[in-house]
Amino acid sequence: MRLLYEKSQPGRRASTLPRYEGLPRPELPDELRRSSPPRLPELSEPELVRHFTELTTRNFGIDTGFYPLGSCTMKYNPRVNERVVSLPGFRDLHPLQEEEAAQGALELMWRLQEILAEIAGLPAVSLQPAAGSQGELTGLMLMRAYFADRGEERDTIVTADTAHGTNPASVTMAGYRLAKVETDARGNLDLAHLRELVDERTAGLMLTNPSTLGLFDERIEEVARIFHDSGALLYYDGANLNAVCGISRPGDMGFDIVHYNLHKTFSQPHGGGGPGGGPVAVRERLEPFLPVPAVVRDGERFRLDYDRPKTIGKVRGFYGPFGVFVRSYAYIRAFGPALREMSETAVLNANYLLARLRDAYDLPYDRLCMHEFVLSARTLKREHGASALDVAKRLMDYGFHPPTIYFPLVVSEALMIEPTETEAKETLDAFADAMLAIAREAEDTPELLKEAPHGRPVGRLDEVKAAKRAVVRYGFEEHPDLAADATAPRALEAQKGA
Amino acid sequence: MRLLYEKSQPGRRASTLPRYEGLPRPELPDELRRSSPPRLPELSEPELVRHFTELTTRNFGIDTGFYPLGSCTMKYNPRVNERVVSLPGFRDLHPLQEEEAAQGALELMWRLQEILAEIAGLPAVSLQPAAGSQGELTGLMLMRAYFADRGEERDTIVTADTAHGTNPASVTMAGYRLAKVETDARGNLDLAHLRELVDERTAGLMLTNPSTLGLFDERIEEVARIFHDSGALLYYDGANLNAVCGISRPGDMGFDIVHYNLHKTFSQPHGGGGPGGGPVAVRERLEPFLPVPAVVRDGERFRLDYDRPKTIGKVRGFYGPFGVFVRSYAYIRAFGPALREMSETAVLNANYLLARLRDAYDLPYDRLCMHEFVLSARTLKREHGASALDVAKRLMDYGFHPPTIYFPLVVSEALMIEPTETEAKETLDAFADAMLAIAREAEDTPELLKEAPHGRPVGRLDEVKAAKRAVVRYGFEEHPDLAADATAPRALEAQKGA
Amino acid sequence: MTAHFQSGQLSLTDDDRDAMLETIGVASIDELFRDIPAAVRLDRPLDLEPALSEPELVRHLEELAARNVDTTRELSFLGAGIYDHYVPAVVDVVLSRGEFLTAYTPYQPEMSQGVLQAIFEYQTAICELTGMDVSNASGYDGTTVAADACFVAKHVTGRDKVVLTETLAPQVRQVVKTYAVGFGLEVVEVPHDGGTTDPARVAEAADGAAAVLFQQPNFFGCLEPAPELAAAANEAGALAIAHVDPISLGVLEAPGNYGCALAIGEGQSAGNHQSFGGPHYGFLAAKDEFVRRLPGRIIGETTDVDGARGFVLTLQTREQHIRREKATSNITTNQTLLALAGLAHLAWLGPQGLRETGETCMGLAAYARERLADRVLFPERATFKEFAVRVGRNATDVIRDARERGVHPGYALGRDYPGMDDALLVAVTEKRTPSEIDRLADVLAEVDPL
Amino acid sequence: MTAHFQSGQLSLTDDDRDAMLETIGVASIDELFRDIPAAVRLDRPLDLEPALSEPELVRHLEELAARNVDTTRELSFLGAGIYDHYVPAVVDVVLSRGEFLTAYTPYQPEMSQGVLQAIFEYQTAICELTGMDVSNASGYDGTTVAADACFVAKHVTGRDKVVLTETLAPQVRQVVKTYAVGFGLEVVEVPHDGGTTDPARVAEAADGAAAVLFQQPNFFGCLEPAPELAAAANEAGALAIAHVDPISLGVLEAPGNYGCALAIGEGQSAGNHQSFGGPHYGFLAAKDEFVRRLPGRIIGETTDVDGARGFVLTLQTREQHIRREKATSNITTNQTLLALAGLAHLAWLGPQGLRETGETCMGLAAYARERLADRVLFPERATFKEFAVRVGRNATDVIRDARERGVHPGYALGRDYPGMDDALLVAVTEKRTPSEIDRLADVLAEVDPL
Ligand SMILES: Cc1ncc(COP(=O)(O)O)c(C=O)c1O
Ligand SMILES: Cc1ncc(COP(=O)(O)O)c(C=O)c1O
Repeated sequence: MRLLYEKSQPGRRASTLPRYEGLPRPELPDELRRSSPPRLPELSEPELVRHFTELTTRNFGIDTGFYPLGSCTMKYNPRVNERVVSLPGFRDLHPLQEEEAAQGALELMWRLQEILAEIAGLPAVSLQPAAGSQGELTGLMLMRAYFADRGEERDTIVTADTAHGTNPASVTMAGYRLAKVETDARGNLDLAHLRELVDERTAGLMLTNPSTLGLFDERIEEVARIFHDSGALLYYDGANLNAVCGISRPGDMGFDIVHYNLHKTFSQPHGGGGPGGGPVAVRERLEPFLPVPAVVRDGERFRLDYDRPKTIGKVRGFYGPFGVFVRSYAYIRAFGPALREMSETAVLNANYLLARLRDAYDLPYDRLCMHEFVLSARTLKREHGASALDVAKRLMDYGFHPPTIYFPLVVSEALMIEPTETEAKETLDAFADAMLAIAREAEDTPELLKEAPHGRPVGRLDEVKAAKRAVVRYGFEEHPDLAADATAPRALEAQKGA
Repeated sequence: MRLLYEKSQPGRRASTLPRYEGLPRPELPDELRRSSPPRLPELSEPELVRHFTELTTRNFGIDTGFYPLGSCTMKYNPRVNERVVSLPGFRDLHPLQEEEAAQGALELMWRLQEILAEIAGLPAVSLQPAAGSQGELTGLMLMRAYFADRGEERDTIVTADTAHGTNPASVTMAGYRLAKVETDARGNLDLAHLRELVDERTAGLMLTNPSTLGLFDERIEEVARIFHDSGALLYYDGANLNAVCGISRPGDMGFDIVHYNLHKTFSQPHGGGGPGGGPVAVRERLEPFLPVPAVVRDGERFRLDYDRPKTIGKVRGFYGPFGVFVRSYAYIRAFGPALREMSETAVLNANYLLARLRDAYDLPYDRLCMHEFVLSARTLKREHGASALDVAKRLMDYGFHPPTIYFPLVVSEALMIEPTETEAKETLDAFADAMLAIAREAEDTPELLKEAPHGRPVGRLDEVKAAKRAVVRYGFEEHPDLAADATAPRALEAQKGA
Repeated sequence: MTAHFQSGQLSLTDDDRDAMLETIGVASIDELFRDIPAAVRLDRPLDLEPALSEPELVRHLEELAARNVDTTRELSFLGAGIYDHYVPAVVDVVLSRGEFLTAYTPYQPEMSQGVLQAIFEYQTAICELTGMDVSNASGYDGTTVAADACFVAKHVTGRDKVVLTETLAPQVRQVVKTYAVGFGLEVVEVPHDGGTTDPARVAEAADGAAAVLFQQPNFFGCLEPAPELAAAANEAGALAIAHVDPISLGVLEAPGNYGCALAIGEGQSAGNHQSFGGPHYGFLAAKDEFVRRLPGRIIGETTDVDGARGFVLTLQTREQHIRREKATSNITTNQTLLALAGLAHLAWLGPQGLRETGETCMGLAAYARERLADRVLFPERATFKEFAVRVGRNATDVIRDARERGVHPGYALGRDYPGMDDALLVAVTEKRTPSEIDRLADVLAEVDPL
Repeated sequence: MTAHFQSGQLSLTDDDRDAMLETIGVASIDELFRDIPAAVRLDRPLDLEPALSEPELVRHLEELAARNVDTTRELSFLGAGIYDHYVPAVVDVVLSRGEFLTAYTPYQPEMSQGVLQAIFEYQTAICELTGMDVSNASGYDGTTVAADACFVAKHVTGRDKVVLTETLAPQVRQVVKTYAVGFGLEVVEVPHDGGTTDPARVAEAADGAAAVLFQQPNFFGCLEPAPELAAAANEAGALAIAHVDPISLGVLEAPGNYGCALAIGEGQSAGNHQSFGGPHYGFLAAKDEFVRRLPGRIIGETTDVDGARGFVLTLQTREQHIRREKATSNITTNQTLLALAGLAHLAWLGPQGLRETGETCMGLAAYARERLADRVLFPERATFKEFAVRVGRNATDVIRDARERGVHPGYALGRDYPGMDDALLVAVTEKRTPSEIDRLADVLAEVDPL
């Protein structure tokens, strides 16, 4: 399919714009005036609409089919949320509108703060962070400010070897040192190792619970004790909160700071990469450090409170991704206390799939899972040369989006499967049937896997070439011809998903 | 793809609804109470959204690609019109709202009336008819009422042999007799024949001009004279108005009644079959007979006027398809007087395509065309057995929607091609290239045409079986298995399109 | 070259135009119009207001829209044929996808399986709702399907009279009368007795009639003795035709189960916004024996080369494009997209949701009847979601005064029924709440003390 | 079995649940949670308000929305970073199609060519606008990309100080300062002189700095001597980083053409509704040499088995999921959909439309400056679409009084700049009209006579 730029014709345009006669025409100083126009595409509106429509037909979303991308909680995104977020009172509201003329928006944010606090079991919430990873960074900044305020010097954060890549990356960005704790044979944190790692230099732990293995740490109380006893804090990576809403609260598990991924648990559509939302909740003693402004309630009135002298400051513009709040608020209000059933169903669906697949793939940790589980294709790989990557590509031919692969890193040839609560049993069965068929194909006709996918708009793509050539924008007349340098395409057997 | 009903599971549902405690529960008499529930499908909302999304991927619209379905004016439907029609002030307005609380809607309708009158060159407009064919019927009813009022007994309507099927069908529904005038060798009405047909029993003529051959009747003034001289009226089927907006007006051509197809000329999206809009405009002497209500202006105020004692009555509910008016009004306002350029471009595009295709297909009337033109595949058929139907099906493999075929009836193996003004030259060229390639294929590999399409969700479908078996609803447990009775599928070489 | 109009919708550049004219072999665009006689050409620009750019256009339409008081801005009990039911968000999927929105009638089935299958599903849903065997793909609205049904009846029975109950919506009767002239049908109306129709009167009128049309619930909101009306028609050899509200058919009996030959109705309640009266869809369903006389598109199942299921326009020998003057109707463009919105709404509801919606409407309306008990016009009659009340003076004045207090109390029946100037028709959908009904009662008490 | 919650979003029937539990081999759903220690279980229902059905939900959100005064309901000259530009309707196509809306990050390229190609096109558009060689797929917003850029500069230069001009938007500076703590960066601010920044002062401050960040047009709407500021940075060996408004870049020079290493900005002006401040997108583009230090997703072109073109996430060894603690950033979820809305808007405009939009903004703003000539705060400075005016008393009081007359006159600069309590920042987009500007002038004259 051609690029917009390749369809462009000089003199064509889609836009019509108001023009006013007789306006002053201020002169710009030469050196500030645009010297040559940006080569934006020139198409008519019908061509534009067809272009974008066709692009969408080359993309797969939850609305297209089953999307069990582990750790990403690809649940159905209710359509009604798109309707309410488009109300002009939300969509066309300027963030600097006077507070008395934005009471509805402020109330919505305040209510969302209250709801999130209840779900986490922690009293104070900031909605500001833009995504989970920014929530993490915010959480670490809070730790830093907290310890600075107490005059304590702590420089190390412990993360699990199963942690999502954002955890260590956030640690670095926050200026901390990283320590890594291992996972034991049951999939829990290795307590002995943990005790070795934690000392008075330890600022805190970052943990996902249930972990990225889809397993709840059975000794979470003990874990919390180890950190709290040494004066450190616990950070809860909320990416897996979908497993435990209304069942177990991070605050009750002992965590001091939590981030939520509104685009996972609370159904903000991920839009092919974003937007998301990563609010954080904290214990009382951390509240003074939260970003400004907070939304507070004075009687019947809601207002923005900037009066937090110990605040870490701002982590993004204004008050956070407001449109995301509207959707997530609407989502939660559609469940109310029955959020518990949402989580129960997610866990039921995952365990059902696990039960159907456990014999055909390797199961590194043989426990009931929570909302997701991790299989391994290591036997298929060893015996038939079919890797997790090949299984993933072959699933495309069956009409499914592949699960997350090669993550978490502790499992070789990992297939990380998260069905979510919104899928029907028929869909789970069809997926399980496909996975079983693929395991058989790996034995009988492994080339079917290795040459997959067969039915997508493109065949398997060469990621190595992409990185080597680094063609990251259209080059117009000088655009290189990549087809010319022909090699067998190499897709990376590396993390895809999560 | 399975039907909604085949995906249904007892106990599943998508809807959540308000329930109020403590309301009275009125008892229905037994014989009025539903005895067994309708077997509506039972799906969750995620399943519903996937179902409808998947259905759309099995459908082709203007947004998908080129759609040169002759007589249907498949132009780009501006997206902005979908935005404005969704404004609550239009979308959620009750038709019986008091007039003072519906001034915006009434003004819009009044303005549209004025605009349409100017375009037709006729003073009085009724927006009420729901589509072109209802506009025709309304027009014929107007004639009947007009003559009845004058005490004249006229019982015959003349239509052209090129007329759209709705014309004769409307004649019957209006209780008129039909007379058919032939087309001459240049594609104009045969004047000699016409003079024979027209007498004092003739109520009027129904004519499309340019005709369904895409040709403007060069002697339209003489045609009008023949009818007017005998006291009859002329009805203009506005389906082809896209050719002549701002260039030539039906009223100036001598027509007394005109219908517009808002879903053709004025860009109301056709929605896979409808909705449409078929307003009529008339000369002054016919105005008293128009449907009620009319929208009239009193100074700054707009109101509905029911005071038309000679009215034919109502032809549909309320005031017509209001949402269609919003879109068409918006469409016209985006052009203003430049509607003329719209028509000019439509005619340019058609003539360009004609020039590119005239050597490869038969051209029954060798003239410049207006907004569309009719080719014939009769040589392909005779020499290679490839029919217009086969050409149409093969075009699908090239990614185009076929043109209208087997219409108008005066051209055998007709291919009726209407590109519209919104298409780019590249698109026209790609289509012409495909048509030329298909003409060559018909010689070299005719089976490619006869077995087409090859790349659609289904192969060529058996229309004969469909009519014979008449399975027109899902039969649940008793649903027949049509695959069992296997015959070579027969698609009908009959009118498809227009 | 003259400067061309700037439009985002036209795709030709000046270079394109020049190249194309050259290929055609003409020197100018004007030349393309040489077949149009000079005398019928327009020799001036169209007298229309100047073109609006897209932002200006939106602004202009926003200003017009703002001068309407819609049901999101006013508490409204208006019904009388168009209702403020909740339209679920899944409907937006059907309405917004370009592949549906911008498609024409599915003449070429291989290009149009999506719309074709959806209509087949719609036809099934309508058959299930009405208890019929076959449904067309939609008619224009709830009025024109009534005229269509009369045309069917005329041909089936060979008779030339139709009977309408006076409780059939006034505009439905008006449209039937307009069409009847061309059909050569006499129209007879049967008055109501205390809000509903007396079967004996129908029996009398039905003699020699092609059809009897009645509405359930009727225009006053009252439940007709529908089975008896149908029986009266059938006894006279006339077709019984029920005009029904789709949203009522989870709680009210299906016309197919009480002797009707056809069931028709206005589809707006199911899946369509009010939109100042249109576009909506009319539905028309019938018993099997009438299938070849039905007007409009009908989708049928078939198979392709490989035996795979597919859907096509079928029984086309009924239709104008094949049968021309012998067709069962002149309809071609119908209301497909609105009907598919209806399908989406009905599928969202499911049998359970449809019943609950009906029960909630009935319950809320019953509550409103209680709150307005002193005013109820036909207190003997059972009703569904709508009922008539009497006010102490001209209803249009009461409406004016109530609207000043933010409540639109309903429809002034006097607009259609002489002698009912003091009557209001009050509609209560599942979107209304008990406290809104209380507000209606309060406002009515205020502006029209008994 | 206990009765299950009715949700249209959950797809399991009671029978499904039973069958699944049996397959799993447990007796109840509770048993699935046996690994959760009793002490950390919640032994009560969540204390949340009861579930709302879809109609109730819509109603509730409509009520909240109605308590906001948005720019369709009030004539507004608010800007200060978020602007009421026209968002064309084509953007709705990008935003409403489920295949884009409900997709995750395109990890599996064969499933995601649509989004991948679109981002590639977006990256190209951003490069063209800014005069840069490479753009990422978006950052969170216009503030966080500034912090990102500082992180790049720190690593590239090995220096640990960044210079911000005081005319850089206050919240951008705040966010940089928040991040700087973790980055180990010192932040130095350069005050303005009469509305713009003196290059000499920048030269001084830039000594030993990793980067100099300035904004063009700056927060006061004034045009900075951007080439000179960049030169001052470059001379000191610091990276020049311009924070620019995409909608200005049809008329204002591209940062890549006056010596900047990176160009960043808030994308909202191009393609995003105001949405009370988010979600929007931040863009970040750079010269080639910095490509392997950039944060965030980057899409690259490649080929498939058959040599056909395709697009993939590339240069992933920069990223957290591959490099973990050594990554250039922790970002994963970004703002793709908003960026694609930006692409749609920019493609709709084209080079011509972008220039015209810029000219119209400039022309209207110039007209507003004329109308408010007596009040203009930095009359010497050239401006683009925004400018500061002085009022006779506290600006927040003036805003209150003007709003009572239906006009929001702009942003109270005193909220961020001490000593500017009597200053208003007035933004004029192409959606404003000359007569609206007249109205602003009239209302200001009324509530704040000079
Ligand atoms: C376990 C885990 N932690 C953190 C994140 C980061 O969240 P976000 O993508 O919202 O930045 C993700 C997902 O991407 C995740 O799966
Ligand atoms: C020439 C002609 N006349 C009449 C009609 C009927 O118009 P409508 O489909 O709006 O009823 C059509 C199109 O269908 C047509 O092409």
